[in-house]
Amino acid sequence: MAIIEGEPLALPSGTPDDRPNPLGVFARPHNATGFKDWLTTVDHKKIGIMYGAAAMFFLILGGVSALLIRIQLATPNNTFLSADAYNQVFTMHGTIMVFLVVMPIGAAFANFLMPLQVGARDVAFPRINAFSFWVFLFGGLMLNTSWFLGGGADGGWFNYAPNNGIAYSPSSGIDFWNIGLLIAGIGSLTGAINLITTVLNMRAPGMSFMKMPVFVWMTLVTQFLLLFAIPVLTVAQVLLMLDRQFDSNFFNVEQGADPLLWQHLFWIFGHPEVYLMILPAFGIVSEIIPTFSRKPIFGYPFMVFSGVAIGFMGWGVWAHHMFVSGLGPLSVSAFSVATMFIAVPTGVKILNWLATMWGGKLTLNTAMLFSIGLVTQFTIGGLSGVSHAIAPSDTQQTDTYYIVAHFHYVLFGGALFGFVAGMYFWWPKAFGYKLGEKLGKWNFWGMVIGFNLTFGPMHILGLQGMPRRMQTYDDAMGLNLWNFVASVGSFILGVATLLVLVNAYLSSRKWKAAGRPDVGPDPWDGRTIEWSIQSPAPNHNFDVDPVVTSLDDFWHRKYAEDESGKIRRVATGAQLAQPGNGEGVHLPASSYWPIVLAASFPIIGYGIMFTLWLTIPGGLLLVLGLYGWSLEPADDLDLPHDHDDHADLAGVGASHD
Amino acid sequence: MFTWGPKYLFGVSISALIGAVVYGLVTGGDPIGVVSLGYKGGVGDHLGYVMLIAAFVSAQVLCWIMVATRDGDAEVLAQRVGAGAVPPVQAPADPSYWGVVTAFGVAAVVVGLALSSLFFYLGLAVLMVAALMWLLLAWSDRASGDPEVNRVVRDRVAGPFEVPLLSLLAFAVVAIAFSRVFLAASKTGATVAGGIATVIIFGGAVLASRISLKPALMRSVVVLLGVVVLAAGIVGAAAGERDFHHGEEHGDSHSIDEGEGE
Amino acid sequence: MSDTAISENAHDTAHDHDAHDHPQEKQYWVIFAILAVLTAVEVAWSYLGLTGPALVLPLIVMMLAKFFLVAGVFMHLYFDLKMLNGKYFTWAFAGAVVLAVIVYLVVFATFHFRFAYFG
Amino acid sequence: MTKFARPTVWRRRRGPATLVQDMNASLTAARGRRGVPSAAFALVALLTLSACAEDKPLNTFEPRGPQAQMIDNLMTRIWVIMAIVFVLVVGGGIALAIKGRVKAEDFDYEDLPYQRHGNDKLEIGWTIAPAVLLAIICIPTVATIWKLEERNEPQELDVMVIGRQWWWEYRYDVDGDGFFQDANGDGVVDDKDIEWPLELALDNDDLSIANELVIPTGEQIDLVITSGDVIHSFWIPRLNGKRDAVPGRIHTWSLEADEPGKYNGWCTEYCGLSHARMRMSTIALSPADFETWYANQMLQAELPEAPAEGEVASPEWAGRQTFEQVCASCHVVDTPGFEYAENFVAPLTAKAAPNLTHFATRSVMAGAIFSQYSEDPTGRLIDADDDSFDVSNYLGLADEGRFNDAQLRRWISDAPSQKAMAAEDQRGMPAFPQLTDEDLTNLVAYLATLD
Amino acid sequence: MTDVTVDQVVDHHDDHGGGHASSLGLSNMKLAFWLFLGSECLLFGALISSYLLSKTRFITEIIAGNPNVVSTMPAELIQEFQEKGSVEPMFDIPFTSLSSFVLLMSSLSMVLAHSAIVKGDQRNTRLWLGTTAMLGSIFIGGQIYEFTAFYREGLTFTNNLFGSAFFTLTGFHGIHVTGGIIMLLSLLFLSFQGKLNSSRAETVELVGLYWHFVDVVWVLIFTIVYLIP
Ligand code: HEA
Ligand code: HEA
Ligand code: HEC
Ligand code: CUA
Ligand SMILES: [Cu+2]
Repeated sequence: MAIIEGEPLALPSGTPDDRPNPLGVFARPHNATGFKDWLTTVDHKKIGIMYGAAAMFFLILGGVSALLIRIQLATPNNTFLSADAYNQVFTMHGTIMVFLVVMPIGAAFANFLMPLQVGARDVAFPRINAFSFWVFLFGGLMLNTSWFLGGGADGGWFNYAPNNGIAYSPSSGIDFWNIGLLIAGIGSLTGAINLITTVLNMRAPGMSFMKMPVFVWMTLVTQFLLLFAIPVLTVAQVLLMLDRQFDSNFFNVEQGADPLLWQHLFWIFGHPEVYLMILPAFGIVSEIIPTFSRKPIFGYPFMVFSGVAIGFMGWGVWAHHMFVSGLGPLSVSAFSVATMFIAVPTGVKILNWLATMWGGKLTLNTAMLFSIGLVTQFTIGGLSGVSHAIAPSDTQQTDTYYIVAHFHYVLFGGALFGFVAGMYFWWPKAFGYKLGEKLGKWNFWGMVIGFNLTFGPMHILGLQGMPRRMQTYDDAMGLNLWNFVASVGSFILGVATLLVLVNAYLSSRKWKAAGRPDVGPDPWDGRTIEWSIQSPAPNHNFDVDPVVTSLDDFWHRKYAEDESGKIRRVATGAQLAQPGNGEGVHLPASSYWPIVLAASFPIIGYGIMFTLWLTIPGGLLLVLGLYGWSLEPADDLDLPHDHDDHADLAGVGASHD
Repeated sequence: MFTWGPKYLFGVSISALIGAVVYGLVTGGDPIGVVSLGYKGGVGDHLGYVMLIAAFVSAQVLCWIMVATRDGDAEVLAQRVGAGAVPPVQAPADPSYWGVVTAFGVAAVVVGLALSSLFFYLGLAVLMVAALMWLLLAWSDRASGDPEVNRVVRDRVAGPFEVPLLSLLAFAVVAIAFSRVFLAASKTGATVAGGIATVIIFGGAVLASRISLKPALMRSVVVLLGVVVLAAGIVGAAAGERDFHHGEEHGDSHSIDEGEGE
Repeated sequence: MSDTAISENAHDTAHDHDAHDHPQEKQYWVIFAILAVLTAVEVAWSYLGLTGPALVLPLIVMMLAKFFLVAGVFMHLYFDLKMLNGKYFTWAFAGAVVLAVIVYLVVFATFHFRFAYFG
Repeated sequence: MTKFARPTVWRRRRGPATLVQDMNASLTAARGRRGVPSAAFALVALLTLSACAEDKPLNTFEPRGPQAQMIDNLMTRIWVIMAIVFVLVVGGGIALAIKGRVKAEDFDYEDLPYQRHGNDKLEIGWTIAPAVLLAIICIPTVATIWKLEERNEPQELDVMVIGRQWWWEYRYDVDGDGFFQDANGDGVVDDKDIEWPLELALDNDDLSIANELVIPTGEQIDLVITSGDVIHSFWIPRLNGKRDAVPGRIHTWSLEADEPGKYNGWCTEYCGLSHARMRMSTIALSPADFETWYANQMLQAELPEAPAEGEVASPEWAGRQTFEQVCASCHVVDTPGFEYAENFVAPLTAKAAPNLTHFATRSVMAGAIFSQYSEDPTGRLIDADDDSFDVSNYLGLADEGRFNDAQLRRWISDAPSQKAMAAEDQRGMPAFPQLTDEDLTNLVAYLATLD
Repeated sequence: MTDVTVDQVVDHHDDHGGGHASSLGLSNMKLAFWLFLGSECLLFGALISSYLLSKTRFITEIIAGNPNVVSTMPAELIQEFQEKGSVEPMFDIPFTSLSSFVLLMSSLSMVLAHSAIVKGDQRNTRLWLGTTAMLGSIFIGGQIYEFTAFYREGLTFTNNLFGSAFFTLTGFHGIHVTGGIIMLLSLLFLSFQGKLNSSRAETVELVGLYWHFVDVVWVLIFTIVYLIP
């Protein structure tokens, strides 16, 4: 970071006073279409979509590993996976799902949606935004190359010391885990800075804090959590790297080190992490439920402040993952109580969503169903969360399948359901057509049934004493039935999850076959200003900056009270929407350098792991990236500056699907 | 898109690489060593091999810079500047001193071969830098007919390297010089030396900010200061480190050999 | 009902600030003098041969004083926070600082507790 | 609701038959009284109770000692509260969705529902209500946390539990000096007094056994838990919750069993390759039996009789010879007249292998995954439940004929094929391809004498 | 800085009327920089915690006489550690006090540089930038000296917990200072090339923020590591 933030200061280009740069050294790329455009784009919408696509890719990886787990556990004493393979599979499953699926989907929505919702043309630092994505992607890919280079990490997703040390895990799997996530973390950090700056500084005129959509608020909280949580993980990982690669002693018990240091560092990061996985989903359903209940969100200030409160409280509860690590009763009591009280702000949210639905006229389409799915299933996960926040009962439950059930209910039943809801909801804004409702219903019910069939029984398994991370179990333990049920469920769930992608594919085909009919700017009678522009969102977002006068601004423009005090529709969304004419709008040009710069990190990473020689080309590439970055002119000089030339750009958004 | 410059340089670099490999093999290098830059296995005759690899690297770097800058094509540049016409190419206005530096580098390498590897590597570094800068200068000199423009061209390309690297160099020289002085002095001596240096620098700055010195005088003072620091550093380095053993008061020494720690 | 809790006009706050709010050079010198004195006292204190809280507490207090002086004046935090919508950011900032301190104390309580309850 | 309370007589496990009746009763009662919510409530009841319906050796719902009972009592209340919230919120959500739904085509844009923005009183209400509820739960929670930390005076029987990859070592402080190693210290166990790394010193006055912890009933046994390599977690669900075994740290925990029996457990902190095969069991013996067991364990193992001149050596004797050559670099059998190297440390990352002095008095081996007495040819622990509990096994009275030697042979000749281990990295027992069939027979014969 | 901020984009747009002002009245760059520093706080917080824990454990083991630990350093040092019950005998407080003082002083010269550039006073901007960089270099020179001295006395990065933790924490800080110095000197070079006029006062301010931050971290390290060993 220091390099990125610091270095360019020293460089003589790109300053407002010597722009436009007369020498055009390192001209910017200017392809508006094709894959090269995707590689060089700095458009927040495309970057958001790429985050989403990458997450889907990793979801399949994580999902396949989940299914491997379930196959292995379907029957007792199964030998489908060896102990070693099993350990790698569940570690990589957890790691992929958390860091490479849920976090990037959150980033996808934040990137795609947040600038639209605050009425901005792009994020504050578009090139850094692209860099964040690429560095995340390369970190994630590097992590997954471990499968082919000596095996994946085998320490569990929280990788406790000293089991993560070179003595106990001599293969390079954990190095991949460590360095891959370190790299991905750089992306999260730069992304957080970028997005927070955008929310704080680039809101449309009139959009005060209390007029921001709930999703924007949740993005803000999430990114603050990231901003502060990532460095703590970074420190843990750096210490581990120093231990593994450079023989230091941070987790060397023989030298008197305390392995709990790792646990504290990891969970100080880890707990804020779980909230930063759920809050974007909370934000999403806070947009969907009011829209399809045809009512404003119930208790907006409470929604906002409970989100902020969760963000704050999330920092004070990490040791609930360590109730049996031997902290001593005082700490355990303190953390137990603190954890229980997180149920309060979360409960406010749940109940406010219910109250929003109460008395509404509900349109139960797929997006809404998934949202309701989140509300109910997250509650189940939250309640089991509270049951192990009670420390004594956690001594029975921790590290059993009861915990596995808890976190899949909050992560899959909560976060992922919310994200799928969001995909159905904003798909038209991104791609210009709706996802099929019929398949959507199948999608939803398949997922609900598969999900509960998979993870519901895990509550029972856990309470019957099945510890987690078990490669196998014995016949005599009485665990056969529910394990088998869970395995069956997981396949239903897998197929149902795939339907999201199938639906996207089929709907797009149908749409194209029908000659790409216009879905209209406002297909759902939406409430926030992203619905006031064409679908798919034009490259330049807003023709003119929107001026916001109230919460749910767009809705208030469509509806007004008549003389009798009755609320009537005064205009449709299509009537009010901006026509999507980008004339006179100047957009930041694409750039090669984010991806070049990002590519240097994994090379350095491999160098640290295998041979320090490799860090030299990696370092050179890094320097080259920074060099190119700093030399790049602020604008693409090849794009003529006359204002009428930008109409072609506006069409770009529509050309992908 | 690819003008003759990069193509030419690319050719040069590839020949240098092939040359390096062949040379390495011929002079007894290990095949793996030769292709892995000596990571595993020997590379044969070091000097020649390294020179050829250095040529390869610098040609590559320049090649890609030229690709990116479209070979500094004067027409393109002029178009961008909005100038109507391209001034005719002129002979470079200033004599280039990179030749001297290169000669110095070669000398250092030769001396280094005979005396110490430090000189050898220093010489190599100088050679690399000189080669790069010289080529860059030559290239920018034919960018346009206007030496002023040419200088700007050069600066734009070199600046992002030059400025931070020079900064790093300046910083490293000062910091290392100070550390040598401290290391040579006694424990108390180090503190005193540091204190004096601080007082001089900060006091000087305060003075300078209050009174108005002639720029020339200022410059000489700064240069003088630099020379003093450098000289002190060299003297310190030459004096060597003091004896380290814990707690200077107790006589019995317990210094640990360098190797032992690792 | 909801829009009044915190309202702030995004446009009004944008104003040029460099010139007037910031402290003048003289203040910088004063702050520096205070910092220097604090450092001197700190070092002297560490030579008194005290142990336990008598050593640690005053040092921590002085350390924090230095910390906030640098952050507040040299880094213009006091002025910048005031210039932003003062109340909101100041509270958020203060909240974060308090939280950080608590978290910190708790970690250390945790690590040292082991010695106390054993036996 | 009373269905959730634990039966007051908890010492006896409830048979499946009564449970099914209970469940049926609760279901019908629920259906009759409160419709949907009660049905959901009953569903939870069903799921919860179904946990007890079969033999589940690790079930967390079957407390068999005061600590586990304490936890269970606390949990019972929590389940009730959770069930209520569950029914209200999930049921409410579904009900609202069903009630409020309007087909998208039927929706009339001119006829919006009432646009309520919120209701401060309501919202404050449902902020405060859960808070109060939780505050109430906090009280017994915190009380239980502290109660679980209550320990005996240090003089009583203390056992040190050491997690190893991938088995458990138990050391009894026989001489009561507060140490588990040698007798030259004083005072209680404190971080400072534990010598690290914990090595198996042989001039040991104390007792070291593996995999099976034996305790007397009716008495709180204090455990001192640590680890020799990575973090493990000690857990006997029916006696108490778990506590991590962290290398370099000493944690305490207590166990108490009300009745003699076998209480199984499983290492619950992920500890590497064979985490899944690191189980444990605790044997509670009546105080009198415990004394017998203890006295027996304190004896050194006898040496097999040496063959007289010209006689053919007995298999036991031959096995003993092989043992000394091959196995004694890691395993200890404390026998008279045999000198081990001072400060014997096994060449393992864990620094120790199971002490085999009284190997034949244990009913399980190798991280409690195989049963010595199993009739199953695979040796798997098919009799994990207390029904198999046979006191005589532990008192050195076992009928030798029952010894499952097929499994033991497989183990000795190629342990890594029986249990995932990384012997090449000094974690776990290596394979011994060089041992002949005869060697194996001899070794098994010798091991069978170790009672 | 060189990133194409949307501010610039908006600049363009402003020509045609309308467009965003920054909602908070801070530039994006400055806001982002503050956020970055906030995140750095956590980085150093975690590093300092790790140091404190490791050092405490080290001393505990030394006092307990753990042979694995005791054998990692010269007996004489160990003995002093044991006597004092702390790692204090390792440190050279007078010298480190001087270093800390130097760093504080450099903070002053940094603000002076900033106020000079705000006033458009090129000469003093250069003077103070140079002074700041010079003082920073003395600090780093001191750190090189200290590291070498420790190394010679028998404390290395790999030999025990204290060594690992000490070198990691102070090394991280040292790298930050080095980065700061390079930025300062680069500014100085730019100033000589005439590319640093008052319109770039914010650049100087940002480098200044970074510099003060690094100073503030040292304020913490000095007290926590050196004065309260
Ligand atoms: C999206 C992620 C997410 C979320 C939101 C949560 C939310 C919560 N989690 Fe969870 N948790 C995880 C992800 C998450 N968790 C993961 C991944 C792990 C395992 C890590 C690992 O070990 O691998 C874990 C583990 C975990 C543990 C450690 C278990 C163990 O290992 O022993 C604990 C213990 O306290 C806990 C508690 C909680 C609590 C109290 C909440 C609360 O926030 C829940 C609050 C919500 C509700 C309570 C429901 C709604 C409330 C009402 C309707 C109001 C009325 C309610 C009451 C009065 C009770 N979680
Ligand atoms: C967001 C996070 C997330 C998600 C979505 C999931 C999804 C799933 N998880 Fe995951 N899980 C974790 C996070 C997550 N998990 C974490 C953090 C751990 C802890 C790891 C650790 O202990 O270190 C864990 C651990 C974990 C375990 C415990 C392992 C153990 O302790 O030994 C199990 C066991 O069943 C499991 C199962 C599943 C299943 C069946 C799914 C399913 O929902 C997956 C469904 C999705 C798909 C299947 C993908 C889509 C379809 C295809 C890929 C096509 C192929 C499909 C067919 C042909 C049918 N998970
Ligand atoms: C390199 C060390 C090593 C050697 C040599 C070795 N073992 Fe082992 N042995 C172990 C370890 C480690 C275990 C524990 C394995 C586990 O359960 O994970 C073990 C377990 C056992 C057990 C089960 C003990 C119990 O109570 O669980 C038996 C029996 C055994 N070994 C017999 C032998 C015999 C017989 C030999 C010689 C032929 C032998 N061992 C040689 C390391 C060794
Ligand atoms: Cu031991 Cu898991
Ligand atoms: Cu948590």
